Amino acid sequence: MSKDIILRRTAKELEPDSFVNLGIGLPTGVAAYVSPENGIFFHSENGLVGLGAKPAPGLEDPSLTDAGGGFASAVPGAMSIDSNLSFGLVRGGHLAVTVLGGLQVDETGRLANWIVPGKMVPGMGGAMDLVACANRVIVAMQHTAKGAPKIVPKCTLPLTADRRVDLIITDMAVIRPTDAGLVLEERAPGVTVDQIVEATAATLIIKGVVPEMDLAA
Amino acid sequence: MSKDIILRRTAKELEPDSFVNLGIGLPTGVAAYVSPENGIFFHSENGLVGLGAKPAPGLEDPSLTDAGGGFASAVPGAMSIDSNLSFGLVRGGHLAVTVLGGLQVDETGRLANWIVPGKMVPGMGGAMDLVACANRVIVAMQHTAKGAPKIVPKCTLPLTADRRVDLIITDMAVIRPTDAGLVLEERAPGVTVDQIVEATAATLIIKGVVPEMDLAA
Amino acid sequence: MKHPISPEEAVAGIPDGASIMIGGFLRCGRPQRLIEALLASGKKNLTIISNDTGFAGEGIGALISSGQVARVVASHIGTNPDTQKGLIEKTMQVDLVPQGTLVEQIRAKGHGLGGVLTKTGLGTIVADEAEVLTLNGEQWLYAPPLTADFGFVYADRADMVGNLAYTLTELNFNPAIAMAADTVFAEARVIVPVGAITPDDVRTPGIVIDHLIARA
Amino acid sequence: MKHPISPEEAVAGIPDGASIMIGGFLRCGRPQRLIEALLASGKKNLTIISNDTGFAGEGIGALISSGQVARVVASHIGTNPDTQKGLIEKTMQVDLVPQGTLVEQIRAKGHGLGGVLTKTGLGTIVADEAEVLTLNGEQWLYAPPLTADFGFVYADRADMVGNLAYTLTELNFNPAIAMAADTVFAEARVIVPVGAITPDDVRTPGIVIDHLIARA
Repeated sequence: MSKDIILRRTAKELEPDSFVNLGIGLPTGVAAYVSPENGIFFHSENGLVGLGAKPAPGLEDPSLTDAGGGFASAVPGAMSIDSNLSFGLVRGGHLAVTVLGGLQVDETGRLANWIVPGKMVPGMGGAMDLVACANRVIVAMQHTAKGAPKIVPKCTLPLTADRRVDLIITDMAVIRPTDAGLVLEERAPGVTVDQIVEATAATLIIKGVVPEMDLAA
Repeated sequence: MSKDIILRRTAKELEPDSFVNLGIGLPTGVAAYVSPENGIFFHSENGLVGLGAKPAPGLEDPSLTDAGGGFASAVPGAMSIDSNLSFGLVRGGHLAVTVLGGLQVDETGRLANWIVPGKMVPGMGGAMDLVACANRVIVAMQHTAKGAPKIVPKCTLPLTADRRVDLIITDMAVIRPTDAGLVLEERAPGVTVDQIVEATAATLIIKGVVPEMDLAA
Repeated sequence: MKHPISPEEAVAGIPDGASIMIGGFLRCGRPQRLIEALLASGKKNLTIISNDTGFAGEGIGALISSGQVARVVASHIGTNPDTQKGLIEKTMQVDLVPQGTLVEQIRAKGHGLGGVLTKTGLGTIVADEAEVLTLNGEQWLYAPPLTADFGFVYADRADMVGNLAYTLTELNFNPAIAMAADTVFAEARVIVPVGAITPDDVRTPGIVIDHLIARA
Repeated sequence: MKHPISPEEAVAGIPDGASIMIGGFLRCGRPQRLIEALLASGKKNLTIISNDTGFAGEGIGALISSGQVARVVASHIGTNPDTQKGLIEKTMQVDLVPQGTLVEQIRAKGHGLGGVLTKTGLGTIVADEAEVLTLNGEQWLYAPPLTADFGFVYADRADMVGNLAYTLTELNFNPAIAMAADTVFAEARVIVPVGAITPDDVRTPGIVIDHLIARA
């Protein structure tokens, strides 16, 4: 349910005909909330422009996988790319948006999402290229992890990039990092501003009435 | 006739199954002296691995040209390459030999072949990449230009690369640049050592009897 | 999906003084209709970045002859005496760049890299105007990324998404330019339905193409 | 023309301590028969350069589990707890590199370039161990070319010249590795007659491939 809110709200951020990367894990789910007719091409950093839905049973092809290693499909107009072109598209500013999960985001809008030193060391994969170079970075994540706030005054985990992300979308809120700090822009349905402040370790800027997310398709 | 000597002698330098670039102009003619069975692939820096002979009349295709802009053909096993890969192959040390024309070669084996400042300014095209980076550089040229020596003590024209070429093949001689200087290795049929020395402004190192070129196919 | 436009519409938005990267190698793989429209438009003070400047009075050569070009960045102008004359008589700025460096500078821009580190040109007059960096004890010539306001590319096939497939020696500078220029126009031999170019055959993704040129 | 060899013959010449680049992304486009032969050979103290280390006990993961690998250079080891354990407990050297930088470092070697200049990693711990260069007033992280003694690549089709064609997401690191490693072994789904892969479909020229692996 809470995941559904994140995916639904994030899908509304994606513009028709744009080129979008969805990170492994939760962000991948955003694609299911995007109509195929709106012409968005999804980037799969392992080697495809035009990633489609999971293939139906029996149609899996080991030659066509996504960045998580799962079976994938390609939309009409898709293109096979090698890793050099894949990251050329990312670094060269051709990617409109990347949606990534997060471990921490801080008051300056910096994201940490690739390592917990000594504990969880998966490596950065494509995340550093994506966060440093995509035109727009959206962090889509649960507001807290086991009850602990993930939006903190200052990241204690190693940063993914020295770049302010553009938007944070959680199961509780939409928050926009700005020069002045983190602005609380929207509440999830049924969630109060107090509850959000309670679940957030960082200071939030709250201007007037905070509207509820519009989740209509 | 003198051109035929250069081409025939140069062809003998090319090893079977190797990857070879022939410069525009005289060097291009070397290909006609190489048997298709020996498996050499010719590089055309504009975009082909596996350049073949000039197409027969009626078979010209504007989509397939050589670096001089002329109609070309592709051998079986050829590959279309973009200019990035074309020069990646050159710079990356994948090219066994390049054969290029020369305006001047000097006692240190340096080549000048791309500009006569204020007079002839065609640009370096791919020549600088080829001379700087090919595993082996052969200069194939007439020994003199309008009677004036082209093998000189020191190049007065701007250099193509700061690299000693590996062999100089002319209509009069085969000369090998070495640490000690230019070694006269072979004479063209009917040409005397005195005639070569006369036509060369640079000092030549002559050790014992200088044999005649073997031009048998 | 793209809405194909005419070459005339494409060049209409190009201001005097613009920089334009043009794909092709001499006559091969050159976006000829776009070049002709640019010639007819009379746009002036252009900077042309291209492997070569074609032949006198033809293609890019016609733009040189007509005096529309203030600056050329190319690797080879030997086929065009007008460009050579412009360089010698200083009526035009002509920057000669080694071919492998030039196309890699274009790629660097398109791929978001900070430039090119090459051995090519070291110890020559090319290095006199460049920065030479010593990295891990080795010398490299540094060439910065090359930018352009517009890019003209030619492909064998395009689909309505803007995906491009090339054939034989028509590739040359086209894929690099398609990634690098700010606004890219793609002229193709044919426009085919989406899906008619397989994912493996596409070499330039439609998402980097701004406008497709309609069939003649 | 190549004379195809078996995977066992291919790995026989690899000494203990060798560095090997391996193409593929998790299970996709991975030269599985070469990896299995390397596992069976028992070669030790290997350096493996690859996007990832696969899954525990499978493919590259099996090489990790067997203790044959002394050093890993990869962008993502999240699918293999053994590699993560090796890093945390310092039983293995594991160098984590951003994916785009890693594949570009491999390309730099194969293309004779002096390294990579990227924004990726600036202001992170990746920059602590790298050189940061200021060029024309802008900061770039410098990553040197990556070399390896051997390269294992996978392709969909090979011809007897060694030309390779890839399909879908099997490309990944394979074309870059084919250009970069000193000795390259190519394993393909099928080997087809020369000419059966059109010039436009070849992505890796046979001249950079040292040995083709014979059909199973």
